[in-house]
Amino acid sequence: MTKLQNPLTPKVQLQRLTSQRWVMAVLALLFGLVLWQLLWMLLKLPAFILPSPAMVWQKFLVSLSSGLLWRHFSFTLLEVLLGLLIGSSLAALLGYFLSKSAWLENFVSPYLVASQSVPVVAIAPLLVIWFGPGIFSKVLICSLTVFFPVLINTLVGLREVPQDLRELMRSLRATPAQTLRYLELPASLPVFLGGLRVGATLSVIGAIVGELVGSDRGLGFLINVGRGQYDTALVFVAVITLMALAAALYGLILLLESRLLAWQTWRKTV
Amino acid sequence: MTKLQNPLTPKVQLQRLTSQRWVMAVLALLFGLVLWQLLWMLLKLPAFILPSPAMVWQKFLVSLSSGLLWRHFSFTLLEVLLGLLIGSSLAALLGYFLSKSAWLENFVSPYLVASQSVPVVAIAPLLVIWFGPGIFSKVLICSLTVFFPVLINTLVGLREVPQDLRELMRSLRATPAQTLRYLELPASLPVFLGGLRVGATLSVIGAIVGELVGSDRGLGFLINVGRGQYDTALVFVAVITLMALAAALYGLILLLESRLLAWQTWRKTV
Amino acid sequence: MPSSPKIALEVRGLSIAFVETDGSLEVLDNLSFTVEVNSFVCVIGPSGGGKSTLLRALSGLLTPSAGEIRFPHPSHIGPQTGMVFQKPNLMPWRTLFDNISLPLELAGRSKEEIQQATQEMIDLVGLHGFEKSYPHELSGGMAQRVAIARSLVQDPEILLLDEPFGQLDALTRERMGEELLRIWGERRKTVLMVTHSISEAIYLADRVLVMTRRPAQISLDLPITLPRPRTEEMRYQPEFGRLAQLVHEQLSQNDDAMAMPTKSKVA
Amino acid sequence: MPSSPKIALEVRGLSIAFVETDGSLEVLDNLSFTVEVNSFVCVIGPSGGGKSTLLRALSGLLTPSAGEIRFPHPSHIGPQTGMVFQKPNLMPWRTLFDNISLPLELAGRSKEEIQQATQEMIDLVGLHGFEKSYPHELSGGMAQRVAIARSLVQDPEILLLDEPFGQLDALTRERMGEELLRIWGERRKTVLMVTHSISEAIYLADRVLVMTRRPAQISLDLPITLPRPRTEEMRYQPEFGRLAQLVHEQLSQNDDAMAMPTKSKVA
Amino acid sequence: QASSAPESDAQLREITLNLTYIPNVQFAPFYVAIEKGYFAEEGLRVTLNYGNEADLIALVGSGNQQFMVASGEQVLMARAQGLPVVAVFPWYKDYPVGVVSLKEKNIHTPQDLKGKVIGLPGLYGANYIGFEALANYAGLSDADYTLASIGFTQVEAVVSQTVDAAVIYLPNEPSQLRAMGYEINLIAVSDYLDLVGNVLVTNEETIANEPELVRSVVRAFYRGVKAAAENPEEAYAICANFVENLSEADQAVQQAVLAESIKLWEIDPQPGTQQERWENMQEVLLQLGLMSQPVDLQGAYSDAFLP
Ligand SMILES: Nc1ncnc2c1ncn2[C@@H]1O[C@H](COP(=O)(O)OP(=O)(O)OP(=O)(O)O)[C@@H](O)[C@H]1O
Ligand SMILES: Nc1ncnc2c1ncn2[C@@H]1O[C@H](COP(=O)(O)OP(=O)(O)OP(=O)(O)O)[C@@H](O)[C@H]1O
Ligand SMILES: [Mg+2]
Ligand SMILES: [Mg+2]
Repeated sequence: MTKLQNPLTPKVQLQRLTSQRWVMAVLALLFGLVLWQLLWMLLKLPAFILPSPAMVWQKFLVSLSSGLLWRHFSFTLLEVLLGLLIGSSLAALLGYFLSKSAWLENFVSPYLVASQSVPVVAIAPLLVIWFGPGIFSKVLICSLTVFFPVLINTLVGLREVPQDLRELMRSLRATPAQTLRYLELPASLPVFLGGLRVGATLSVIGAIVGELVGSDRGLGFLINVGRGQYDTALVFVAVITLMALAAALYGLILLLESRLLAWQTWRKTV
Repeated sequence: MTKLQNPLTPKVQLQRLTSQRWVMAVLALLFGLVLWQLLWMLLKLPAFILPSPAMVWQKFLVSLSSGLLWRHFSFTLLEVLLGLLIGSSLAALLGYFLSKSAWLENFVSPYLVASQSVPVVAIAPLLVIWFGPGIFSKVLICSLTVFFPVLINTLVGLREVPQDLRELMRSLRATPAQTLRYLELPASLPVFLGGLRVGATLSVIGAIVGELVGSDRGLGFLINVGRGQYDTALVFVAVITLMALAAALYGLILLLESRLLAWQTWRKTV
Repeated sequence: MPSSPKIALEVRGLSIAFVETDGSLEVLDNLSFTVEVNSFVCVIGPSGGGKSTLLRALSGLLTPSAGEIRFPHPSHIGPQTGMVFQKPNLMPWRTLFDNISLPLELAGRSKEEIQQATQEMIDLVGLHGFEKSYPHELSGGMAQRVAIARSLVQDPEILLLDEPFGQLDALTRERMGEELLRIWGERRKTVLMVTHSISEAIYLADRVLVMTRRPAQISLDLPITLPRPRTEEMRYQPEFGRLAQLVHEQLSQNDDAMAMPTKSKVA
Repeated sequence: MPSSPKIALEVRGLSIAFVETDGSLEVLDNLSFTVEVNSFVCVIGPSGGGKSTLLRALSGLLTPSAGEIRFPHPSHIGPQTGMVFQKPNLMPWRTLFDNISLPLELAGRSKEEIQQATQEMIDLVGLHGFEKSYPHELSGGMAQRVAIARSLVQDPEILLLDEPFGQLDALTRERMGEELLRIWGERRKTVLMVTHSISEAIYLADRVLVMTRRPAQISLDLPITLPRPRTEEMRYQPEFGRLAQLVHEQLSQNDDAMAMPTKSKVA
Repeated sequence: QASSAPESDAQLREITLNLTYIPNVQFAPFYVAIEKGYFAEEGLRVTLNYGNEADLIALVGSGNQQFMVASGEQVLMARAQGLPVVAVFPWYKDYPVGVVSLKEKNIHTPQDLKGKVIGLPGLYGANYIGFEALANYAGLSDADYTLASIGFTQVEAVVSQTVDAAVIYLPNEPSQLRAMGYEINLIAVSDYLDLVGNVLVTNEETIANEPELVRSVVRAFYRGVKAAAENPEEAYAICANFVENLSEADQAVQQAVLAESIKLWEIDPQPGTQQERWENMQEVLLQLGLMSQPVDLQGAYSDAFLP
């Protein structure tokens, strides 16, 4: 048996290529652009409602070179990263403790659910009074948005830790900290990362909502500016930028996932 | 060995009681009320920023007897239920097909992430123009909000289906439909239900956001009315009602969970 | 022994290698053998040698790197194999009863039929009273018996058994062996069974295949000419001892050839 | 044999019953025995009889319904038990190497120490070359050997082994048994091992405990007086046969008492 | 975006002016007054903050903030709920809401709205109140037209003919529609009703404790109003320093928005002229059921600070 190497036929090469995440993402992007251009040409909507890709690209370059886009983008980025970090860490922490105590979970979860269903606008004055009109209240809103999906997936992930392995750890007299590090963390990681995927995407929305409620910086504010000045191309630039931000965060988590969960890949026969 | 029955000492009875979900939830509610009353008395904030529980209760009774609350609540309820149903079914369906094809997932996920990061207010014009100002556009927004967490957890849940059991099903020559029904569905259920928990909670927010953007009915509209008329007690009534709605949905899913995942309970020794 | 040597299973030049980061791990190397219809064949070989890999290839779970597997017997519309995995592979959310009845549900049998056939199997493997227990409430041996019952209940043409009795106590093991022989005798199945017990192999089989270390080949294809039905006494007859000796020697030889088993790779 | 009969493990009036929806399932019933320091005790009994339950209680994973478990030997600061479960119980995200080194990591050993001790164990159980394989890439027997290596690497005072050799081929099984005896002899451990092989029990142990069907009691406590070191020839000596005969009879008797094992419950 | 007077003197008193919506040419008087140092001359350094009207009124009412711009009816409704907010300067002389429709719809008078679908952001806020007041005045009842809550999408809705007409903010949407080349008809509420428009608001506490501060703010602001109205080109240029992206936006539209805004401003405020507008507004609110009881108008606004 010497012919164990897989020959690189064109078909195999194509398969390899399409299994690469970024290749498909780029294809999807191109597809989307073409669709947009077609829509624009067919529907003949006024530019105010649907600008052409070229117009938006133009606006993108202008707002990039004027520093406008970067200024607002960096502000939103900061909010999103802080919010994601704070929200998901707190969620993971709380999730861990809740999973250890059924009565604590039963006591706390009504609050959590309630806190998730309050629209930000309803409590905006209270937020401003308590946390000021600065970046803090936006990061708070963003953290709150991230919090819940990460928390629930932490709880579910920890519950799914195999009982057999818990027994193994106990038979090895592992401390709670060791059990967390060596068993619970890796075992609940797949589900936790799923929560983080949702959380990262929502964090962008959270930051934008915070900015829309009251702010003078960030991509959410830029959307408002564009809408207020009937500059739809600017709105598109802001929206596409935040889409890209969300996609980048998502991609990063997928990358992390494929690194951390490499053990899940099942070896094929040659 | 005859003394195998656990004696019902006061301590045991207390433990049984606190392990009951609703008991703790009621306790949490009471605790929250007391906290609110204390806050109100200590902070001495004007009533239009933080009304007292008694004032809100008064307003609740009034708006209940006038039919105001019920009219708006029932509208929101309809939106939420429709949105949850549609959003989570579509998410489960799409999740299933995406999990079967890596390239499809890679192609579609950029769109999904992008669609999730667009704030509703930014696309509201298009939504309203395309789908009209009626209930449809709100249900759509609600479905979109529910969609993502359910989709991701469907994907993660399906990925976590044990490979050994997949092999078992293949060795039994199960059709894809049978594999879905007998293996994939039950095996991914815990994680899927986690996604549904998040989705149900978010669906309430989704409906409210849809109503805030443009509607003449629903709890979101009621919040707007209350805010517009500086009737903070009414805002609180609406917010608390939607909190209760979210909590009820969440509780329902927990109930479903404890039914469907009863097999996970590990029998204790007597 | 079946009178006309019809072939149930034909393996020709079967090679299987797993992809590894730094090359590939050859597990089976150019394996060829046939199994006659209604015969009972036992496979014996060293741990990590490739027995489970062979069975998984036979039941279509692995794509061979080279060679072919055929089920030439005309009565087989498609390969109707039933498999007992080395692990019990039970569904944790299904009760014992529902785990055993799974193949029947998949085959779309009627409720009554399922109820009856499953209960029969449960009694056969001595698990009456545990119908409603979940897998995590079963002992290791009980779980293994559930897996055996699940493979038998579907009444397949070819039974592939991967160490089905590994976690059973001596008595239960003997009883399960007897039951297997009885079923095989009554319903005339083709059985390919992996076992680690030399005496079990000889007691049950028409033929014993001894496999070498990885990459595995068949080093001995031993027909067991002991008459059927087999009895306990046969275990103490010289012929039985001679056969056991042969297998044991062959295994030791294979073992000596590479005193400490290490991994060999094809880069 | 240890000269002074110090007690490593004392079980007194141990009863264990599981809660069931319709009453409780009594598994162990008023079990009492002691294990002397540095002795090698084998437990043998029917499938589903309660052997694993006993071991899990001894390692503190189950709370007894009644009775007590003590580790009176003063050198034991807390019960330093090492356990091999009936299932391999490997962590799927850890490589073979990392699964074996887990107890050492938990004990906070140094990097070099871990590297050396783990590699030694890997070589001992014949898995050299598979250090970087993940559990799902191992055969059943290989996984079981990993579990054995993991329990040995931590060098515990009391070893609790639940059918550790169940999925190993005859030769590997014998070799692992020899290794266990060697380690036991060298490091002077107390071993309590569940096995289904009568001859293995007699070959390895100082004492064989035979358990009855559920609710389990000890029906025979048989001292094995064969001299050590044990040799292959002893297996064919009349004394060995006599002892095996005794155990076998006891098992059959227990079995006959309740021909088909069914579930009995206390409401 | 903090903006300070040219001479950054440590002696200047820091104050925050809260504007609703977002930076926009409509707020030109503020930008002009800051840029030209009118506030600094009064010893003030101004920070502009933008936010939601309802939130800001709550904050001003609770004493968390001191000054803001609000629509007149908001002041009345807030006072009805016990918020001690007071209007101290009438910035707008007219109510800035109207109904816009495409020319081909032939909607010229309020009566023409009969049987039509009318889009508006929602059943609350200035647009709703302005429209209901107009309909009421024209003798139309709720059954005579259909209201569609469409959020702030009036331009899109009118263009795509999802609605027959839309309730809009006079300076904004019409300018945009005209710039897009549509011929439109416009019914301004102020053509039929004299209602109080945008006003500068503070709270009773500030009036009682710091009347001089109020006077200074009003004085500087009024100078900004006059300067902007007298020289719109200069005002527009100044706006670009405060309104992001203004140089990138459609200049014609934005200049039109400013011009239309100026038309609504009160250039020559006299004591007593406000009285009727406030009374009319109160009547409308009572009729619409947005207020259950009349408030004391003397508390709601004050002529005492007019320059
Ligand atoms: N999915 C896989 N990926 C990589 N290697 C594998 C995989 N499955 C099996 N192997 C390797 O193939 C070899 C043979 O494994 P197999 O399970 O067939 O052995 P076996 O003969 O059944 O052994 P045992 O008696 O211990 O069960 C082993 O070295 C194992 O590491
Ligand atoms: N977690 C549990 N919940 C309920 N019943 C249990 C549980 N664990 C074990 N049992 C029951 O206890 C009995 C004894 O199980 P145990 O695992 O101790 O048997 P065993 O002697 O180890 O058998 P085997 O040789 O088959 O492994 C069985 O009837 C089993 O169903
Ligand atoms: Mg195997
Ligand atoms: Mg056991």
